[in-house]
Amino acid sequence: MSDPKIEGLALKPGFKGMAEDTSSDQTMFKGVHWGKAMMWIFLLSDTFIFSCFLISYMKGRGSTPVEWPNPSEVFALDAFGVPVPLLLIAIMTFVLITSSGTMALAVKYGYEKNRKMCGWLVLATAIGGLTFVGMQAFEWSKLIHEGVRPWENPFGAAQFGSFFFMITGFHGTHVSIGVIFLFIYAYKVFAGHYDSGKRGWFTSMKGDYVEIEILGLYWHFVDLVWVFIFAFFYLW
Amino acid sequence: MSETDKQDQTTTHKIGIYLWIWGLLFVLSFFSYMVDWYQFQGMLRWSLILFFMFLKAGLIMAFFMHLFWERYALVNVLLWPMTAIACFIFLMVAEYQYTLFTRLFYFFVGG
Amino acid sequence: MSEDYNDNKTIQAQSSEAISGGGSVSPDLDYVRPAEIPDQDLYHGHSFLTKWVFCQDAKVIGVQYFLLATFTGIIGLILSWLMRLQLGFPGAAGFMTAEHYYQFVTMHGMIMVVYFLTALFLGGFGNFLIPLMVGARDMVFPYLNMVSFWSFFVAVAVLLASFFVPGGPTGAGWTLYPPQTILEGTPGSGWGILLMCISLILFVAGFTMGGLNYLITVLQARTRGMTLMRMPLTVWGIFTATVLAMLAFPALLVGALMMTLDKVLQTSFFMPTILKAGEVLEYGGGSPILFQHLFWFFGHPEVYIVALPAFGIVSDLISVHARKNIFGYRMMVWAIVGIGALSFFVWAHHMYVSGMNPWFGFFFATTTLIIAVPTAMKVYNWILTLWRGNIRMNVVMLWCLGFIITFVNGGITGIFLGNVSVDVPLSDTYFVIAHFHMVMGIAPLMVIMGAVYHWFPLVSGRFLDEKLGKWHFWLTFLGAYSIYFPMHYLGFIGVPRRYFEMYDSPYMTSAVGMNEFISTAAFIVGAAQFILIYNIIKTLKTGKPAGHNPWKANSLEWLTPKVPPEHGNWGERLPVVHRWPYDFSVPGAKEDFIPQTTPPSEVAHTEAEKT
Amino acid sequence: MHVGIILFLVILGSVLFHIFTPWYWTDIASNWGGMDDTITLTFWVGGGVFVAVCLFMIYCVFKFSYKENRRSEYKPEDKRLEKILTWATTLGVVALLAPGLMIWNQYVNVPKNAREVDVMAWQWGWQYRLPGEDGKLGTTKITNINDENPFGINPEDPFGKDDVMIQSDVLNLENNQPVKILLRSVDVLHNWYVPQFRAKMDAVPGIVTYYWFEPNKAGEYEVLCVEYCGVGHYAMRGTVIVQDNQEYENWLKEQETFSDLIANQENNIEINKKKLAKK
Repeated sequence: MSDPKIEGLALKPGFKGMAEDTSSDQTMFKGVHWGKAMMWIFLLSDTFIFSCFLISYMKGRGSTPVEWPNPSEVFALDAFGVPVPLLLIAIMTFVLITSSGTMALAVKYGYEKNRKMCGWLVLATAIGGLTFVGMQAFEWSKLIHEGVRPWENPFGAAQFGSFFFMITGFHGTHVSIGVIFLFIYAYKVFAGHYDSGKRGWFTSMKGDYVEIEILGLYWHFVDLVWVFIFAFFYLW
Repeated sequence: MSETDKQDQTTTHKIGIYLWIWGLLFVLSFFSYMVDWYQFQGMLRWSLILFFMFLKAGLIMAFFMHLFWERYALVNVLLWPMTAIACFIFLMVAEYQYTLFTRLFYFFVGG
Repeated sequence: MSEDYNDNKTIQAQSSEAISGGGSVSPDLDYVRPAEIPDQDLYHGHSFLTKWVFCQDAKVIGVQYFLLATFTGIIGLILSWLMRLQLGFPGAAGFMTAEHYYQFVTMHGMIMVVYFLTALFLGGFGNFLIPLMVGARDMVFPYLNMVSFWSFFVAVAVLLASFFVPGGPTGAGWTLYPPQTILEGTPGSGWGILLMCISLILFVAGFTMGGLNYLITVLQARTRGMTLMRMPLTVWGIFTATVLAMLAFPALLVGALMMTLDKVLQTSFFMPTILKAGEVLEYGGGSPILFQHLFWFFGHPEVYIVALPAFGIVSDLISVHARKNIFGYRMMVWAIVGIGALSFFVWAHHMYVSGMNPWFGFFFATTTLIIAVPTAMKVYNWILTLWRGNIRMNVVMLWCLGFIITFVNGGITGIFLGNVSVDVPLSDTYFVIAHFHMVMGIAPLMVIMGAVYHWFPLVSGRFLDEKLGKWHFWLTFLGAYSIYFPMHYLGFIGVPRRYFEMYDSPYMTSAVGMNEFISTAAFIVGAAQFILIYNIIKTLKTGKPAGHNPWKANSLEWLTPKVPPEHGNWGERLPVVHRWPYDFSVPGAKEDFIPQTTPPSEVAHTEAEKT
Repeated sequence: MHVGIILFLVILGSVLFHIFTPWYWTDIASNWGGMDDTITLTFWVGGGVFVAVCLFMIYCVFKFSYKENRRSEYKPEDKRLEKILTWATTLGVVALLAPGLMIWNQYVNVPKNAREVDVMAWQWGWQYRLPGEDGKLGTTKITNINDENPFGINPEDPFGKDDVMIQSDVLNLENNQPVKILLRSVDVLHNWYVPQFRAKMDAVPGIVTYYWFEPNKAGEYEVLCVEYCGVGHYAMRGTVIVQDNQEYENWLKEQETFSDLIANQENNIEINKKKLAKK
């Protein structure tokens, strides 16, 4: 968040501040909680995973001489008898962004120690995530029903099915893990673990609302990845 | 100085900014959906897709993930490694074009 | 806790004072900024299980990593013996079929690179040394650290289990190039490759947990006064290597996952249309070269994941035992960081003749040869550290000298292979084998051995036996050098790698004699390693007690209140750092070393200086 | 003391080994002498650095061995020295890189007059296809491969009809005539390599890769597979015979073309039908 205050050190903004932070003792990321720094580095690593997936997808799609199915048609859904392109995907995007927004507010209220608000917003985020996973399951079953398999598909290049199931599956796994943690954290917020500083489950560290921000980072990252999947998989 | 005391010093941001960004994300998503709806093709489609994508990604990272308010030390550590990915993407574009070329030339076109 | 820190002098940011300030003795520099992070709460184990097995103490986890990695390393060693037996004396081992040979080659490579060297340097030395050297009580997430080790344990178990499944372990070569990896005709193309992929994925998951710990400990949990530019180069090496690992292992993970899907679900990520035994397989449209790109996007940083910790550790060993500050510390740090960053832009120099876009050759040859510059600078700085030093000729220094010779040798042959058109005749021959064994096999091994002799007194409180150590060194160094130096010349005649038998090609018959010699040397070198094991066992019982800071080193790990350090490392109060770790032989100081914790005002001066 | 001597002997031994080694590259038989020259250059530069660095280290070992009452020099940095060394190294690297890149530029640009050879690899063997009168190879498809069409030539492709097919692992090449090797694999990775020609490239299933060389010494050479391709890898050999123009032309005339093969097969069928009818 905003610049923390640190005893004995005047924090400067911008690149000058960066040079001083880097050359100072004790910490490089001034005022950043260990867990938050860890989540950021983990997300960086995870970014590389998703980048490798998407790069492989690009290479696979680009180098096949067989025609690639048109996602706009494949993912169309009948609404009142009219096929609407990418309808479900649009709704999924809407849901995920909604949950991202509630998460951002949950973090804000967490820092303000507004236990009730924070808890309800985390819960709302969890429900949003759950809806997303549900719709993804629906989309998968629809495609499987139409004969799309990881090893083949009736619309064109076989790699379409492979990459689709692998990449959305990997993203869906991330969402599912996120949902589980969101429910756990919602419980922990309501139970007041972050107000009382109750020690966590895996760790010997005391509970603190910064954990909501850490969870928030993860959840926004899941949303971020979806932005790229949406652009490259459904719009390309 | 315990963890909790320290957190008291952290300022939070006005709710307005979050709502603004939230709204913007909806609007941008709607626009990128419209790219498909109106079936833009070619370079126009690509530039629009990428433009909306990076704008959305940037907004999420900058405001929802608070990167805009973080100190440069953290921001730079997170963004510089992306050059390796950029290099990977760039080279793989060249690679898939080459692969596609040999496939088309030797297996379909010939001569 | 924080009441220990009662400095309340006026602010004078140590940070703006740039690096080290080594050797300057001005009393107002005694001030160190107060603590900005609270002291760490630690979970202290009570039972045997929580103290020694599921332990959260980084030092114990380091030793666990070390032992398990060494165990897999010994398996790798035995596999190499079997390979050399076949190459030097074909048919001497009756059971050795081509299938077995290729399985041994593959498992030897994979074990040595990933499960031995990476685990040993980062998991072993990283865990033990990072918290001690930066002045932390432990890693920042001790629980995660413990899970990291046990994931590694499961990964190793899965890997070794593949020896016992139908078809045996995979024999696809450690690079696991598809399509042959998962097709009949390659040993272990069923269960073997599947277990290999699963084991790699587990390893990456476990390593990520450990890696996050190392990074955050270095970045966010240093003690007061410990700036990044006051860290020992060991920490710099391990830190940068961990950064590389965090960013490179994802590519391996993705590659392994896609390969698993190709195997299990018949997807065609890497599989084009294939005609096998007259039948067209159910694959089509995939790209084998994509796997090679993913593999080497991981694989090249992996080389530096092994090399950078070795660079760092050897710098410290040379400095301590030459009683001289490391020459050009800042250059050394920037070289480590620069090599690490560049390593992400050179991967396809492993693929010059792979059939990729031929124009990549220009790009990758250039970036590859750029790396030669910072690497050469490091070599110069090591020998310039010896120059006008006061070199203790003990076993540790011997390993360092051995490292320099083997590393320079391997580095030079790297310039052959990195320079695209020179690589064309040499790639896929024994020249490559000789090169990478010299540069990332023997050279890092020399450092590991040096580090074992150097830090054993800290881990156990006793010295290893010097005489046995010298036997160990000379047998290993001379033996290994005589294995790999002549091997380059086999590559020149054109002997290809991964040949089970040479048959009777004219230029290969001349290799027979050399192969016998190399194999004999390999048996001796391998056996020599057991001297170390004997030495350790013997020393644990009867070794000479080392006492406090036996090498008269400066860095924090030797300055713990107890030797060996206990859980929490520092007793009541954390150390406060006043200088870089290389203040050896400072002019005017009484002793020839000034520990990092000695404030400028407390440095003992010689008589002449005082008057 | 003895440490320095032994290490010195190791370096001396390395140099002597290099000078007197009986194991060195085979006599070159192609136009890629530039590769050998670059290797020699790299040996001079790199070997020089290796010897210099090691000898300097050994000198330090002799000169600065531990003495109780001696102090090391205290000199953390020497900007000037570091700068000189950096630039000298950069210069050396550029000197090695430049010829390397120039030769690579020749390697990837095939001369116009190069004759194409389609090298088809499988587990574990080789066969070859040469363009016929039209000088062009027909397109291929793996799924076309069968007993009647061993190379998988597209039957509709007019360029493929007169392709010369050599269903054996022996390939004849004309001396002093550049050839463009087009590599194709039907199953896994392979690599068609003749040590005397220096050049190599992987055969990758799914795409066609290439390289070129100009044989300049008549004789018979062994072909090796140098990309690991399964248990039979080490036994996957072939032969190249480089011969003069006249001999080569004679050999070429004897070879069967794709249309010959089809005609023969139809012939065979006719004969067999007649045989059957007689019975």
